[in-house]
Formats: sequence, C-alpha cells, structure tokens
Amino acid sequence: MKLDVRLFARARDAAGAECVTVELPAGARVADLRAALAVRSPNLRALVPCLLVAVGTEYADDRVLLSPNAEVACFPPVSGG
Amino acid sequence: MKLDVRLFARARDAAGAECVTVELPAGARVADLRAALAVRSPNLRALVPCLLVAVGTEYADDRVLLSPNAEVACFPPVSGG
Amino acid sequence: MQRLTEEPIDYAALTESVRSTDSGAVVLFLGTVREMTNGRRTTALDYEAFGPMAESKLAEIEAEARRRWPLDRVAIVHRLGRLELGDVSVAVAVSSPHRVEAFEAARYLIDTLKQTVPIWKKENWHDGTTEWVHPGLESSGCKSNPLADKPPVPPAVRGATP
Amino acid sequence: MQRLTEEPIDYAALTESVRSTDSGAVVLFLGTVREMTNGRRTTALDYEAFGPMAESKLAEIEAEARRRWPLDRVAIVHRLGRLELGDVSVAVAVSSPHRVEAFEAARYLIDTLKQTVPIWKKENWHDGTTEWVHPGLESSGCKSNPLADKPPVPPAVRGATP
Repeated sequence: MKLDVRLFARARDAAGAECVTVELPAGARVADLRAALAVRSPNLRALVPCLLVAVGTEYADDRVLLSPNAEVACFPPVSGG
Repeated sequence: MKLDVRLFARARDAAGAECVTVELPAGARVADLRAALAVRSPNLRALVPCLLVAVGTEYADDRVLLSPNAEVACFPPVSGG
Repeated sequence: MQRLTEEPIDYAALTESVRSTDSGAVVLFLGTVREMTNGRRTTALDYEAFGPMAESKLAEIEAEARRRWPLDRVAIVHRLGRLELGDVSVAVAVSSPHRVEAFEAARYLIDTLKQTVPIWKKENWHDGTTEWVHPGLESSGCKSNPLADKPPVPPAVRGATP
Repeated sequence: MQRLTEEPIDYAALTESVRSTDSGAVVLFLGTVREMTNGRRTTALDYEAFGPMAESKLAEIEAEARRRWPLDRVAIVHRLGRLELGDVSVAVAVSSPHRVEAFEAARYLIDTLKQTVPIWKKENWHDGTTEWVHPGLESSGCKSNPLADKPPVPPAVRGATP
C-alpha cells in the first residue's frame, strides 16, 4: 500500500517536502513506516528515531497497525505555547 | 493618656462609631487597650478578643507598648479579595 | 504597583501594564462577585478598607513576592464600595521570564492579600439581610485571636521585613 | 472553547467570555514572545500547527481539565504565523467558583498544551539564523523517543479517554 505522510517543522525542512509517499506491505506497523521513511528521505534519517507519529489526530506508537487509508503525520517534539 | 481608636467593619457597626476614645495609663500595652475598649463600648465586648490591632500601618500583638501619639485601629479578621 | 479604587477595574489596561519583551509569561487573577455562597444568594457586596494600611500591606506583599521569585512586573488593584454580581473586586497581574514563577507569585499574592490586607466585604443577601464577612469569627465571638499571642507581624508577611 | 488563529489574540475579549456570576475566580495565562533565551536575542518567532490534530488535542485537554476540576468556563487560543517581540502566542482563560481550581486548571492546561499539542515554533535569532524548537531533540538526532515504546496516547492526556 502507498501512504502519504505529512511532515511538519524541522522534519518538513529536512525532507524538503510537506508530504512524502512511502510504499509499505499490507499489515505494516508504525515501526515499518519509520524504516521506510528513512529510506525514502535520507535527510530524515537522523530525525526518524525521534519523530512523533500521528494516525488521524491521535498519537500512535510503533506497534500500531496502519490501514491503507490511514492519514499519517510525522513531526519532531512539539514546542507550542 | 487618651487614644483615639479607629474601628472598621463589624467592629464599627457594633460600637456605632467610626472612632472611640479610650483612657489608658502611661505604659499601657495593646492588651490594656482591649480591656479598655470592652469597658468603653459594651457592644464590642464579644468582639474584643478577636479584634486585630494595628499601630500605624503595622499589626501589633498584645505585648506592644502604646505611645501617647499612637495611631490605633481595631478590626475583625479581614476578608478582601 | 498597588492601588485601591472605587471605580470599575480596567483589568485589560492592568494586564497591558505588566507585559514586556523581558517576559515570556503573564498571569492575571480576577476575583469576581459570585451569586451563590454556601447555598445563599447574594445581590451585592460592599467592600471597605483601612486605606493607608491596606496600601502599605499591598506594597509589602509585592516586595515579598519579588524576593521569592524573579518577577518582571507586578500590578495589584482592589476595588472598594458597592459591587454588583459579576463585578471584578480584585485584579493581580504578574509577568516573569518563565511561567512557573508567574503562576506561583500570582497565587501567593492573592492568598496573602486575603489573609493580611485590611479590607472587608459585607454580603447583601437576596433575603434583604446584610452580614460582614470575618473569617474565623462566629456570631458569638471568636475562639482564638491570631495576633494576641503572636509577634506583631502575621506569619504570612514576616519575611517582608527580614 | 479552543481556537487557532493567525490574528492577534484579543485576550480581553477572551477573558470577558469566561466571566460569569457562577464564578468567583478567573485566571488568565498569556504566553508572550520574550527577547532573550539562554543569552541569545530573538527578533521573531514563527508558529505552525498540524491544525486538525491541534484542535482535537486542545479539546481533549479542556475535557480532561473539566474532569479534574469543577470549572465554569474555559477558553484557549493559540496564535500561528509570524510573531514579533512581546506578541501574545497563547492565551488560556479559566473561571471557577473558587480560585484554587482556576489556578490549578490554568497551569495544567498550559503545561499539557506545551507537551502534547502539535504546534511548533521557529526562532528567528538576531544573528540572522533560524532554528526550529524541538525539546529533547539534539542537532545530532534524539536519544529516546517518547512514543516508540509507549501506548499511543501520551501520559499527560491518557486520563482524557478513561
């Protein structure tokens, strides 16, 4: 399946794109997404271990299963306020 | 010596006056003022033990010595805010 | 800055007065006239103060707050006279570089104000009766006096005169 | 009420919106753009958000605050885009019958917002360089990921879905 991944803040700047598409096997989990992202965008590799992953509007840990229509976003730690 | 004592809130209402004058011997302390106040204004008697006493703009406990020109105020516990 | 006023408190102007580019945080506290207290309905409050002492005590608690926390600006205004439901009776505004200090100082200032500054409120109950509010004082008198057996300066502001 | 906006925050209107005769206390917190951070001079901040998730998380933390304290009204606004020195980046206003709850809830809301709501700021330093602020992330990467080994909902908002 193909997933569009939205990127924010330093992750977007490092990837040079607001959104990247990664190819994942059916049954992939968030951990697989991280690995695919590092391959897809080498400039993100250093950031990937510390990116937060959201599916829809919820944080998702590495064990969360990804569906083909998942809306996925990745970003470094937040700093609002 | 004669001291004018300013009263506030329920103490003023109980005494029926914003200010009462009490006669005290030289060397009198705040404790003596309390006693004199209860005699001078019987309606204050129930309140006297719990009045706060200020000399100038500072709280004064029962041991504080009163000078003839002391500016004295007596009032029940505060409730601002 | 501390002030007593008979006019409505312009808390927005007060808040503006503590903002600065040295601060990352502003905390504003407003006391407002609540309708219900322990199941009884209020229609208005009357506030009175022993003015000179109240201003002196407000200056002391600001000085003590500044000793305890690295504050930027502080502004405290207490209103006196007749206040209707919802009116602002007191406003405390504090700014500081970081938020923890602004929160702690604002809390300290209003807590200490309520304990030590000679201001009193009178309830005007909906049933037509009125009642001075004197915490710890029962209608029959009081059991203990916080000053009689203690040093002249109440504990909460003792640190103000080291 | 929670909102993201590109416009200056009208914190006075926000504060008015939480006042009510059911409340005796209002606490307002403002985050403002500070000039100096760890000895470095800022000229401006750029804020961006993952909008739909940020709004959802703001609603969650308001709901959690209401579960923890008996609050009357709550209003949270975060500004996005370019902010100059002294500008208000975030405003949190809370009212409650008594002051302790208003203070604690306002503190909880801003603390939790800073930990869990997907908003980021970029420093525009006086020396012309820019830098995204990502707490815990060093330039070389990060040592540990707060999400990788934990349940999907960060600890600070777990209680929001009991």
